[in-house]
Amino acid sequence: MTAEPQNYLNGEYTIKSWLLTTDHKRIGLLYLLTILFFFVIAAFAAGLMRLELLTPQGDLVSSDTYNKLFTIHGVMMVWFFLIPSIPSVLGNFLVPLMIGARDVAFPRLNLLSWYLFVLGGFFTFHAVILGGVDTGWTFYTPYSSTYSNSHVTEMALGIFIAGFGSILTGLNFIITIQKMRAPGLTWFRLPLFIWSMFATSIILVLATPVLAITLLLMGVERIWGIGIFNPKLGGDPVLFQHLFWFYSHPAVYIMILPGMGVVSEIIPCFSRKQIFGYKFVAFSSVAIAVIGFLVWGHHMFVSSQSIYAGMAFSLLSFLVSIPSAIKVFNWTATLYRGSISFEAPMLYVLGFIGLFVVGGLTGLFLATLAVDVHVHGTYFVVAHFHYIMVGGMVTAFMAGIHFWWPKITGRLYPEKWAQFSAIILFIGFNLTFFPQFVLGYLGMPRRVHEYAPEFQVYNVLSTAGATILGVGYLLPLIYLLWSLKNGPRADQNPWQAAGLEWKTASPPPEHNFEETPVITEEAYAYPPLTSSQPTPEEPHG
Amino acid sequence: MAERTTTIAKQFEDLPQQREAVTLGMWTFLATEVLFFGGLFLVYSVYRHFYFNAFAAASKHTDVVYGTVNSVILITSSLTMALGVRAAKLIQYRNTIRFLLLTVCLGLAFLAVKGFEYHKDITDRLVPGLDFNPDLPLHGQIFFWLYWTMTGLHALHVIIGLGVISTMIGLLSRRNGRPVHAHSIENAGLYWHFVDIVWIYLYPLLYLVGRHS
Amino acid sequence: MKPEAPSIKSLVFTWLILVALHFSILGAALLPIGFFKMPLILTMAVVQTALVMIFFMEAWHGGKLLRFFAVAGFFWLMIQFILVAADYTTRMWH
Amino acid sequence: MNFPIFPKSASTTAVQTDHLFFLLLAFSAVMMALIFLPMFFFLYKYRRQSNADRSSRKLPTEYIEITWTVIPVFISLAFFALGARAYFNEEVPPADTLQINCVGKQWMWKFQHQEGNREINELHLPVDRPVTLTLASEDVIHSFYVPAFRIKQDVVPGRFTTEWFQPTSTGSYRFYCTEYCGMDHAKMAGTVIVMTPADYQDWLEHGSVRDTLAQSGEALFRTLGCSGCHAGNSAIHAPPLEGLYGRLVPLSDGTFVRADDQYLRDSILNPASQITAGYAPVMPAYAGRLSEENLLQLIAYLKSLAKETPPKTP
Repeated sequence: MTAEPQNYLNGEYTIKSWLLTTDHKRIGLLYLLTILFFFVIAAFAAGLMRLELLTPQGDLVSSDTYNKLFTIHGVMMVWFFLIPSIPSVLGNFLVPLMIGARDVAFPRLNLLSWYLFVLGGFFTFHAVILGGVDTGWTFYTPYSSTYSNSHVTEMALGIFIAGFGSILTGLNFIITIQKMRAPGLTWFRLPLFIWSMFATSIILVLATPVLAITLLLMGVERIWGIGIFNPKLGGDPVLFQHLFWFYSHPAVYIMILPGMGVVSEIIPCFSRKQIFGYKFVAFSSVAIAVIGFLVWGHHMFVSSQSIYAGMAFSLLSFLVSIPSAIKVFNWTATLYRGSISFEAPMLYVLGFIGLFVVGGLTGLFLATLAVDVHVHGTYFVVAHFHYIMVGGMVTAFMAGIHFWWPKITGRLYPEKWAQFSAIILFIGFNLTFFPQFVLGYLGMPRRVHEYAPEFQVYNVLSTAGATILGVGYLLPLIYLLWSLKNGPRADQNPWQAAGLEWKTASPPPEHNFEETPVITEEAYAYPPLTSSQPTPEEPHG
Repeated sequence: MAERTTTIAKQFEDLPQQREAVTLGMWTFLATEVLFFGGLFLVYSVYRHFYFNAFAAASKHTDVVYGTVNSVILITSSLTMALGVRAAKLIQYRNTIRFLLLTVCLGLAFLAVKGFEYHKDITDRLVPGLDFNPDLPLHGQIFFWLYWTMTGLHALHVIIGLGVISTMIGLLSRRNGRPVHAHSIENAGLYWHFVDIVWIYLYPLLYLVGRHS
Repeated sequence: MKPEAPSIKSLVFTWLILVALHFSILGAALLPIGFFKMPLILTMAVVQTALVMIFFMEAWHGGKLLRFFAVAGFFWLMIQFILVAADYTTRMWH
Repeated sequence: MNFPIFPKSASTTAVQTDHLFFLLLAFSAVMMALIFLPMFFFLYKYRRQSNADRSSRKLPTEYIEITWTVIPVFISLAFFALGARAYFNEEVPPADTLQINCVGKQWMWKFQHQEGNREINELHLPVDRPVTLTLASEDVIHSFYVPAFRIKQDVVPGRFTTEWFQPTSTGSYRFYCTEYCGMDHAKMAGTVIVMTPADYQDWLEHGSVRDTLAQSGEALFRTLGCSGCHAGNSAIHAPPLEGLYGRLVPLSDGTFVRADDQYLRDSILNPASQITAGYAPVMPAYAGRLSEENLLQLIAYLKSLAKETPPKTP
């Protein structure tokens, strides 16, 4: 083995050096391992649910078990996988590198965030081991606060604690992006990933406290045995929904905005072109973050909320679709007159756009009041948000992991395998979730373990798709692990990409840059493509 | 919250950058606190709108004397905190310690008064769910549920604030310790003033509803 | 942000106004002035908040960015209040 | 296995919802074409191996951006307006509908018709007549959903909600609970049976029914002791209930409130919260002493008194 130059991975090997690290790159990897753990549990729960739904009868698991499975799946996927996925893993790794900083603004706080996340995860996991929770991830009162006989309080405590981790991560990014940029790196020279992380951090910081207080009120009500969401005391259960969705709708944008940031990095790189409409893409992230706070009531169109409030929320929900549409248009326009190659990250990104467009357009169906009355609480909604969160966010996460894998590990992954599994993922995903749109319009309610026989054919299709999707997730896990030892070594910039993170070694040294970089050009300054000659093939695996 | 290093932390270029980052970080944290308490105020407002009369009737059972005394104590402690921060900026560490100690005393006084008040509330049977005073309307329980939750969370913040200030005093009075950055003390001050601001709203909403009739 | 410190006089003066406002609030609460009572009291509370933020917390000394952050939390809270109120005040319309 | 692709459509609401749905589908198809056709074209034409002209071209970026921002805004507004109009129609019931009470509890649906007939997890209705369900919950939030009618409404404990629809063809249609409500949420379902008016009448008459809804309410009114005070000749001064429903009631704090179902509900369960002007707050609270079903029966009785004139109090 040739001697490697000193980098953040090989400085020290002790467990202590990892558990007490304040290096943002190592913390990013700690998050990666942790969320992988929760992803596996949550995916396993999903697998069991899909198996149960093969037949209309509730024959594999009891209704109680099924209810606990979808709660585990929801809670772990939302709070312990999706929300920390791109922000805490890729965000932690990349934000300081992309802005030319030595670390985030508050490195010890960053480590504390991870510990809070792990502690929250511990309580949540412990609640599952004790017997689980059967409220669904939404914890609607009064079921959660009064009627459920499961470990609601402990799971809520876990989410509450992990929430503080989120808040501190968001705070760290906001200050880092505000104050730690390298000389010359003005706002409009920032990579779009940074813009989207900034927008995400605003949501993390301003929405998560409301979740914290909501869960606190619900928990106190449960412990005290009496409370303000309890109709027996004159409380209004719908008020809980207002508070819950004030966080949980913006949380959807926590899940999708970073994915959009990843896409905005990868498309220019594989088209060898400056992104089209930089400022519009940048401001659309901020617009999504802000308008995203104004639309939560569209989860409550049939909740007995005032119909006039429903109309206001419907209008605002239509408006929030505009900035997302602008992004898709600009990504498409970026391809125009580019020099496009189809390595795995690009394939994942193209898959992302396909799935996100379907998810976004079906979002319009749900924003349309009268249609929502029919499809609310059915599989149509399930399909819609999986298209956004799994089709969107997880696909973007895969794209990002592949794109920055050489930077993170210093190794190249096997390209052919990666391309193959990107395609498998796309096919499996569509087969799993597209039939659910049909099921939803047919009227199959969500959160049921048995259903009318006429729905079976679509459920069988969906379960078949889920197995393919499972392969699509398992394959990368295998070949990425394999590449850690056996992949060819990556040089500083295997994709010939623009961006500060590629101007340092792979893996980067502990302090990121040998000397503080000075920035004189815009983001995505790819060399102009003047001739009609194709650019030379790049030397990589 | 603050990186309480006495020199420049390695991730920063210079002291002004560090100071600005730390101050901005504290303000961002306070914004999250605004939304945290804001959720409670929202719940309060909704039920006040629903049960206007019950809230007025229930509020009369709070002890306005304790509440008023505590308000004055907390406002005064904000002054001593501001004076302490001022002294720290002028590098008068002895004065800083004095003012911070005064602030801690006032904070403890606040908690003591709160303790007496809670005791009185319990003997007056104002705890919802536990043998609640039957003279009060049903929805008065919602008022008192919120009263306990809001003042309880506020008191928790007071305790945390006292912990932070005491830590600062400890750091300042270490004989051989390196000097503490003024911005660390400033941040403790910001937190303390925020706790004061929360009380500014709790006081009229909990103690003064329907006082005149 | 300059390392200048505020004068003792201004701090003490702020405190005096705060205490005065505090007793005005108490006084207003004891008066039978009906509908305008709560708005009046809350206005005074907002003035108190502003005084604490400006003179004690020096929110206005830290530049535009700091001012933005100081106000952002309250702004988002306002969004929440307005939209929730949009529900509760219009439920009975039809 | 059968292979349904579209749900049965059996109400006036279903027609308008489906129209909107198809409009949205068509719009989505157009949008997907507008995004994916150029995308595939670019991906093919500008693939790295091709010889396409890649020299940079000055595009009027600002105009392009404004175009694809503003046009979607207007299209969105149009969809919003259509959706909101249809929503208003399906949320606000017309006058003079057939009133049926529906109580959701873990994990069943109970219905009671005006004539007194009761059913569980089954609901018989006449065709072509607007129906309003008054929904109440004994425990947690449920949601009453009939896919063939395209209507859904949450059933919130502590409050009545309503849901109206007009069935347009006879037949059986499934209904579900679509708000997760605990262990047997999946089993909280049943069938709506839409019949011709004659069959419905026939069905009503063949039920083993003693009292109509209002009569059951009147019986409760006596057994619970309400009549002791609220009867015209009572010694205790209590507000008369004849002609009350739908009227504006003056309250002791100077405000007025409309005596609707919700007001009656609140006044029975927790009378102290709204005292009628001129009366002492002496009525005991009935919260926790009445099931939702009984409450609905009492209210039906009070509604039946709406047309009577209150006796002159001495």
